[in-house]
Amino acid sequence: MSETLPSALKAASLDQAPPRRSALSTFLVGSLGHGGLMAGAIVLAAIVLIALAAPLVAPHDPYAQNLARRLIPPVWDARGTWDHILGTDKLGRDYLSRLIYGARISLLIGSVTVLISGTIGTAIGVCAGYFGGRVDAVLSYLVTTRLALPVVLVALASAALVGSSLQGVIVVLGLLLWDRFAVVTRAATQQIAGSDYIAAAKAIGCSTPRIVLTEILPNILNPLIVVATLEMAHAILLEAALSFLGLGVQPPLPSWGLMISEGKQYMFFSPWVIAIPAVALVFLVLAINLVGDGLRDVTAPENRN
Amino acid sequence: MLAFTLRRLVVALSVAFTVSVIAFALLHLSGDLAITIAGPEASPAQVEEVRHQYGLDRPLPIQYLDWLWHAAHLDFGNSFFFRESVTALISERMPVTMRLGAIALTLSLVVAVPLGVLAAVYRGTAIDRLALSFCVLGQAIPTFCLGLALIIVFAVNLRWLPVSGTATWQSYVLPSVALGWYAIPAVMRLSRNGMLEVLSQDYIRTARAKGLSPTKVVLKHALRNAIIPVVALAAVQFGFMLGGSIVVEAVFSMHGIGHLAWEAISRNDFPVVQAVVLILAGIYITLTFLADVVNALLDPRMRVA
Amino acid sequence: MSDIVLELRNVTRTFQVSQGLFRKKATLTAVAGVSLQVKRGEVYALVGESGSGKSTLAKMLLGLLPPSSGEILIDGAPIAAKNRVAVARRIQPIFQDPYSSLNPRKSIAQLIALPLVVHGIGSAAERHRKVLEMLDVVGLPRRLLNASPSQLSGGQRQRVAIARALVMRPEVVICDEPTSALDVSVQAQILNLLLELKRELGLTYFFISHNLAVVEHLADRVAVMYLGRFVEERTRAGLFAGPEHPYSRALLESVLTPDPDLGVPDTHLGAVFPNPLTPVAGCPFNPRCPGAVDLCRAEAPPLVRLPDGWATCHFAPHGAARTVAA
Amino acid sequence: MALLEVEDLVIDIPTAMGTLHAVGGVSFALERGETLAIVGESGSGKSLTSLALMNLLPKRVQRKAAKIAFDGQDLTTISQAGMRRLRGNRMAMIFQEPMTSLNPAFTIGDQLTEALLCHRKVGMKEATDRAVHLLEKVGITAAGQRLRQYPHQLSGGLRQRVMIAMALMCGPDLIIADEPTTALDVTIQAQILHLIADLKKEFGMAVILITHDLGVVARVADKVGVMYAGRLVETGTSRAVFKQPRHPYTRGLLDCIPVPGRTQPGMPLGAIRGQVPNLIGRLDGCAFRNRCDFAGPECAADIPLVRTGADHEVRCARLDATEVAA
Amino acid sequence: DKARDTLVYASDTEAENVGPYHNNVREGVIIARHAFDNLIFHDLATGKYQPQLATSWTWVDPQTLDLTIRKGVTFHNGDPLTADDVVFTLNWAVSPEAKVVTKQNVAWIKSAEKIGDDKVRIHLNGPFPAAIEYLSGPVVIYPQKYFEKVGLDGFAKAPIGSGPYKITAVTPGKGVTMEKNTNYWKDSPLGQPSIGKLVFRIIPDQETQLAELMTGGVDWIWRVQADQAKQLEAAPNLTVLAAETMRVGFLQLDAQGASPGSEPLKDPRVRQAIAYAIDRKAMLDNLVRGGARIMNSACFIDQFGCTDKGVPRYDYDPAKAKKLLAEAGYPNGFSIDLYAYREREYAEAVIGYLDAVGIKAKLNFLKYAAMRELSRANKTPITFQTWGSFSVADASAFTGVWFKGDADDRARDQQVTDMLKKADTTVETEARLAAYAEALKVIAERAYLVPLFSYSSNYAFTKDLEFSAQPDELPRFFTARWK
Ligand SMILES: Nc1ncnc2c1ncn2[C@@H]1O[C@H](COP(=O)(O)OP(=O)(O)OP(=O)(O)O)[C@@H](O)[C@H]1O
Ligand SMILES: Nc1ncnc2c1ncn2[C@@H]1O[C@H](COP(=O)(O)OP(=O)(O)OP(=O)(O)O)[C@@H](O)[C@H]1O
Ligand SMILES: [Mg+2]
Ligand SMILES: [Mg+2]
Repeated sequence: MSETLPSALKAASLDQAPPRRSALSTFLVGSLGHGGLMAGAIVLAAIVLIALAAPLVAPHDPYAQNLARRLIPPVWDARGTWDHILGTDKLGRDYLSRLIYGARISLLIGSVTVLISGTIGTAIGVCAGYFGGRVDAVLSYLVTTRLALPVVLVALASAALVGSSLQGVIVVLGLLLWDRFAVVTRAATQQIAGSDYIAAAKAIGCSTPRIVLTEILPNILNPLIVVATLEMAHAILLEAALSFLGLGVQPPLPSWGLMISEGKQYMFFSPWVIAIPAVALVFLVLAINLVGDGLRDVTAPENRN
Repeated sequence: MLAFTLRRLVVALSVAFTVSVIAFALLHLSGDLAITIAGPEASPAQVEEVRHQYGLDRPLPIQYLDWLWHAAHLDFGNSFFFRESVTALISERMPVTMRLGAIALTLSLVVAVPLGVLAAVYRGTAIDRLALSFCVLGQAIPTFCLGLALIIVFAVNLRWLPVSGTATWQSYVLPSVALGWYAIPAVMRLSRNGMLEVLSQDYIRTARAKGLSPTKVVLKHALRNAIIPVVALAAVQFGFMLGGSIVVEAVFSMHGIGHLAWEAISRNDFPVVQAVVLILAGIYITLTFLADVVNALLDPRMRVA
Repeated sequence: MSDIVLELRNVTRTFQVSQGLFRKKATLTAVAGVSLQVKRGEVYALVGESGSGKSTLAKMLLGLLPPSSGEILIDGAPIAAKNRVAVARRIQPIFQDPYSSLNPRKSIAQLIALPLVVHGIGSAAERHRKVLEMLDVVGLPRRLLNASPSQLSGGQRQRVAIARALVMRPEVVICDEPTSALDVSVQAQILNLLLELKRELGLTYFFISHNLAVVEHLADRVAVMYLGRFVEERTRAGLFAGPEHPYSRALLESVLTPDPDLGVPDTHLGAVFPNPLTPVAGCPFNPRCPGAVDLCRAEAPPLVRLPDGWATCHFAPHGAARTVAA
Repeated sequence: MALLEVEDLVIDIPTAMGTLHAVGGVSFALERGETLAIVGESGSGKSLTSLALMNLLPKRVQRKAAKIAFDGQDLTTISQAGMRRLRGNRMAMIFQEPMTSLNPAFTIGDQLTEALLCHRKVGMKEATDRAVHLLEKVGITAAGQRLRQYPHQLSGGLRQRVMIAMALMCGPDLIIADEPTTALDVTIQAQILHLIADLKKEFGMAVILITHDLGVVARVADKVGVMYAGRLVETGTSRAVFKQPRHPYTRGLLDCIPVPGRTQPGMPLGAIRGQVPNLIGRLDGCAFRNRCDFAGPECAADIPLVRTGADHEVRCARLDATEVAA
Repeated sequence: DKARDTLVYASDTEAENVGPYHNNVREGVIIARHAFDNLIFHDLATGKYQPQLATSWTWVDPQTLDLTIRKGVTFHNGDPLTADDVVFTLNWAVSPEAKVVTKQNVAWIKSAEKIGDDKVRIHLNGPFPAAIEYLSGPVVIYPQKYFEKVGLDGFAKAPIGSGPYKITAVTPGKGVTMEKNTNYWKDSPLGQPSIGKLVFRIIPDQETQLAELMTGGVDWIWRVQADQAKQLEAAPNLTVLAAETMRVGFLQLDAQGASPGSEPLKDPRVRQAIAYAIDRKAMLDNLVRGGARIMNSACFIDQFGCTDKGVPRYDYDPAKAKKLLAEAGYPNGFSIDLYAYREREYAEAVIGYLDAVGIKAKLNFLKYAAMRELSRANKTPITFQTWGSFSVADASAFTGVWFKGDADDRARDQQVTDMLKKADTTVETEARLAAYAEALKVIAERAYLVPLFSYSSNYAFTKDLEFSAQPDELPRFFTARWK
């Protein structure tokens, strides 16, 4: 049945004698003990490394086409060759190389989008949470408005307006995906703004920017990082959806979403064309989500001693 | 309660107003409307005539109010592409999307809520881990990949269900699964977390101390409180689903408003896009408003707020 | 310079409590017309039940909340005229909950040094020296310098909070229930420390508590607060020898000393609970007062002066004889 | 035969860093109509002990006992269903947090009648009548209307009364009250304690009162158990324990609290140095020895409870020394 | 579906308007052929023109054509089809307010008049020998009374014709339903329709079409990708048919440099370089296949007047392309936008080839209508176009659209326009051929567009269906029947 934690526990469990493990080492121990987090982190790290070292690890030029050698199946197929381990696409481009370069694009989209949306969302959330009152009402209404707009549709429409391109997709997604940041940081900030150490900082004479930057921000970092990872996955998936619908990244850039979209026509007879980027995408998103979930578990207050 | 409702109503209306401004801007950012309406071969004089005829030479605020007035009467002008009333186009496609969304939502609630409750009640056991893994995996699979996979397996290979279209109820099964899938993790997590939180509350301990059976504790005392956020989320999810149905409708060639909007975007048919954005936002706003009210009804504490 | 460091003149603080957009906002009077004077070097204690406005008053003294009306003076100068930074150098707080009053992301050294940093006092080395000094003063081992608050016990944390409050050498320390979250054994340590520091540094305490036993041990003067008002202000000895206000009396009776020969006292108080949103006519205490009569329900009680303070009650037993009516 | 007999109750909690021995070998017996108070600092295992009696411990917390017998029934082997029949029926519990211990989604009436409807074959009407009756008993006026109210519409003191009424619904033989007054103001605390004492007399129930307030214990308990680090270090009649405390910890505690009239205002209070030990890992000997002035090498061994009087047992290896000091 | 006597055919594009004069997509042409009648019938088997609605026709002079209209034909709503309807249709189609989408189809007509009970005279704007071909293709006859009653918008929703099938439902975005016209006039050269119901379903996705075909959701699809077509042949319940079509794929270059970023294209050397850069043979062999051919001229090689003799060829030569680029002042290439609307992989292959010579092309993949609009608004530097000439087997149906100064002419080369005008109006066959050859040569020299190849169309349909494909990319379901 449920775990009913005696309310005194929170205080009691804190009230133990030093020396104890530092926050960092508890975090590390927690992380190492968290299977999902570790698995996710390893896969993610691998993908990031491969993406960074793309020119070194990619066996071919991802853009070099050779129509005479199109649609070669991967090496595990009887007709496959070791020259093209994952086969070639419809234009005879090496699929493995495209996949490797595609990782760069997905990660780029994920990280830059999160950077933009995170900045916007955090600014909004912290202001709303800290100042409360009217500011909060206005900013909450902003968030509601944003939530009322259907993301895919607005992203598609904006992409159509600004012209679909890598930069366009990043900017559009960055300007759209800040809502969760705002909601989470707002809640976290509200909680912190009411705590005595903020009152203490004010009583000491700290300026508002100082309070926000040194007292509040570090303390909402955990949820922020968690949201950032999850939103990164979200952004990558959305880009894939936009590319799938034809208004995302444009060819010949090897974005995974685009590769899936292009591979769609071969899904009945050469299913690997679509399966390979789809699996890669699922893996990446899965890894990021695992890391995000894991971080949430590890940094959640009930798990911190 | 009345005051609460009215306050929420004001927020809803102001959000709707903002969305309408955005939708209006969308159309006017898409290019010179007079030229678009007059057609590419029109002479400058003809363009001017169209401009005058459609009132496009008036100041923007006036145009906006005029448009808003018509939009409020569900008159969204004519489609650039079909040269037909947008309202007619949309009302013809709306039932498909609504049906799709409703089935998908029901599906995801039916799966996710019990799963979340079970996971919470059996926290830390295999059931919980299974449910959570299912969640993480679910989130990582892009809707369109899932849709395609469903087509290959259930429509093409097994031939159980139709590939596309909206002819029979069977046509809705696969799309609803693909669409509902997306919401399952969110709903499940929320019911699980809500349930966990409620189960750790003191009043659950009180209920158990009264000698109530575990089922009664969970179903009466816990669920009633845990379900409240799920109600709100269900409404939000329905809004998101209507927005997310673009992808699903595209994959399954269903002629709903998502598909209409997508095609309209690729044809630069912005009156349609605008209307769909506005309608989806309107539905979202209405639903969240209703959810707030229902929440308030469910939670006696909120009635005095 | 007079010996009155802190003075409140008819200070009122109200909150607008929203009850819905179209319903009128209700006015909650958290502090109603409070006047007081704190002398340099004394311990001025404030007792009262939960929600009576003690913390609100403390926040106003700290400059964290502006009063709705009335004046707060430090050394005779209104604090509105000074800015928060200037106030901060002279008045410092110690909060109730040592778990939430320390930023968990900072080290002990950073926490204690923060006031110095904010006010730009000293070089880094000097600040470090001061921090070490403060650790000694509050009796914390130096090895905790780089520890984080989560590694400390409640008592240790409260010491850190005290060190932080005192590092700027303020004149007045506002203690808002500094020991109520602590176990008795730790409470004793902290109370001893506070008394010791007061002696050594010549501090003035504004000490808030709901524990009359603690107040008796610490205070020079005691004010009793009920529903935002002061109902009695006396010297310690006077109050504990003979409380004039029935609420003070009930408070005093409710102190449960560990004496197995005594039973649980019956305070004869009513069970009606005060709601600051719906003020009662007459004496605010009348719904619970065992001796309330019609007069109490009709008229606000007068301020009754006593040799060692004052009380507000129609029937202050000693006051009646020696009153200089308000 | 005693109503409740507990022998060698052990509660272990597996944690990431090792097993936490929260309660180590607690034994006591309770007669009908008797009040046992268990007192100890935060984290000493009081709440877990009480939850263990009701078999309401969180799942991963492990309970072991040589014997837990309630009115002749062995609770260590009883089935879940059998335990449920006892809970709320013959043994009831009052929790510490009146604010959160009531379900906000249901009316007072619903929550009050629930236990009765569950355990007895009674109709709604009958249950409601009893609820009204009990609400009036605990001093709530207009009880009939209160039944339709939701918890958030009541103040803390009222809610705690509702909690008490709820525990009384089935006329239990034993009531376990875990810090029933800690969250309340002192005047209300006195009222509630008074109420419990009255009700106990009226219904002839046995009460286990858990608290950290020595004052409360001294005033209401027949028997006292002092807990430290998961063990009972001293038990006996309230008179024996408070008049002749023998364990250094009990003495330390008693010295810590300021008592109006007894402690000298402004003078240092007695204090227990050091901190509570970490309960994770093996604990040998006296857990208090690192804070004890009398500690000697013999304290590192396992120490039995030593009977020092008719109704007085102490777990100390240096009784000789403490006697001299007394 | 044979059981329900309903042929469901699917295609990916939707006509913005079912009215034959108001769309220029192939799907619209197909519907027009089924629901409307032409005046003259072009028998592809014999290459001869035969009477259809016109029982006979005579050239009065090179600019005047007299026709006798058949009696006894009725529109689907029962109204008789008369000479008045013919006169009305033609005069309306040339009027500016009709806003006919492909002007070329009717631009040769000056006016029509009724010169007898069943006699109609068409006045031409100038000599136009291809007139008969147009009358047997895009020019269909509308019912005057009905059209005047419902207007253009009403007609789009419920069009009425006289053809072998009547349109019963038009659902924008979804498709069109047609039913057999049981009263179809007896002697029609089209023959009598056999299948009871035709359902045109718009399925934008090739794969969905394919899946639907495999699972029996639709009976007939076309434009199946060469790769898939090969695989589909193995399916037991399907027939796959490959045939060359009149459709020609080409790159249209904004030689005027009017679009953003199209400055380099003003230089003919750059345009030639683009032509040299593309390996058309490789594309043909690997991507297109199925009997398609490389095109060197700006028309379909089998059209009357179309020839590649004496026309310069741009065989794959990346080195030369680079050299030309360098000469034009772009040794490092340049970046440019490329627009396309179908066969994305062809466009991508082109981009790959351009990339190899240093031209960084960015693909913009749009719906046809959107792309056409952008192109007509001078916003597309390079467009990957295809043109099926409305199945008109005359070179004018190609060159006339792209080079005669109309909306789709992005070269705007007056000299070329004049040469084509001359060719279009030359009556004498040899002279006409020579005129076209000369114009085509100039077009190719200046490389206004880069012809790539003709298309092959792969049809795939259920084995139950007896269907034969024609090279003009115009499926005729009225001749199809169930086995
Ligand atoms: N920001 C605020 N907005 C609205 N009401 C407030 C606010 N702060 C305090 N109050 C109200 O003012 C009254 C006094 O609160 P205050 O915190 O000063 O009481 P207190 O005496 O410190 O109580 P406690 O002993 O529980 O700390 C309470 O009724 C409280 O609800
Ligand atoms: N669910 C749990 N998980 C881990 N440790 C626990 C749990 N419950 C209790 N503990 C630990 O067991 C010990 C005893 O806890 P308990 O709640 O019984 O103390 P208490 O005496 O009731 O304290 P308080 O006076 O604060 O209520 C504490 O050290 C606490 O940290
Ligand atoms: Mg307070
Ligand atoms: Mg406890």
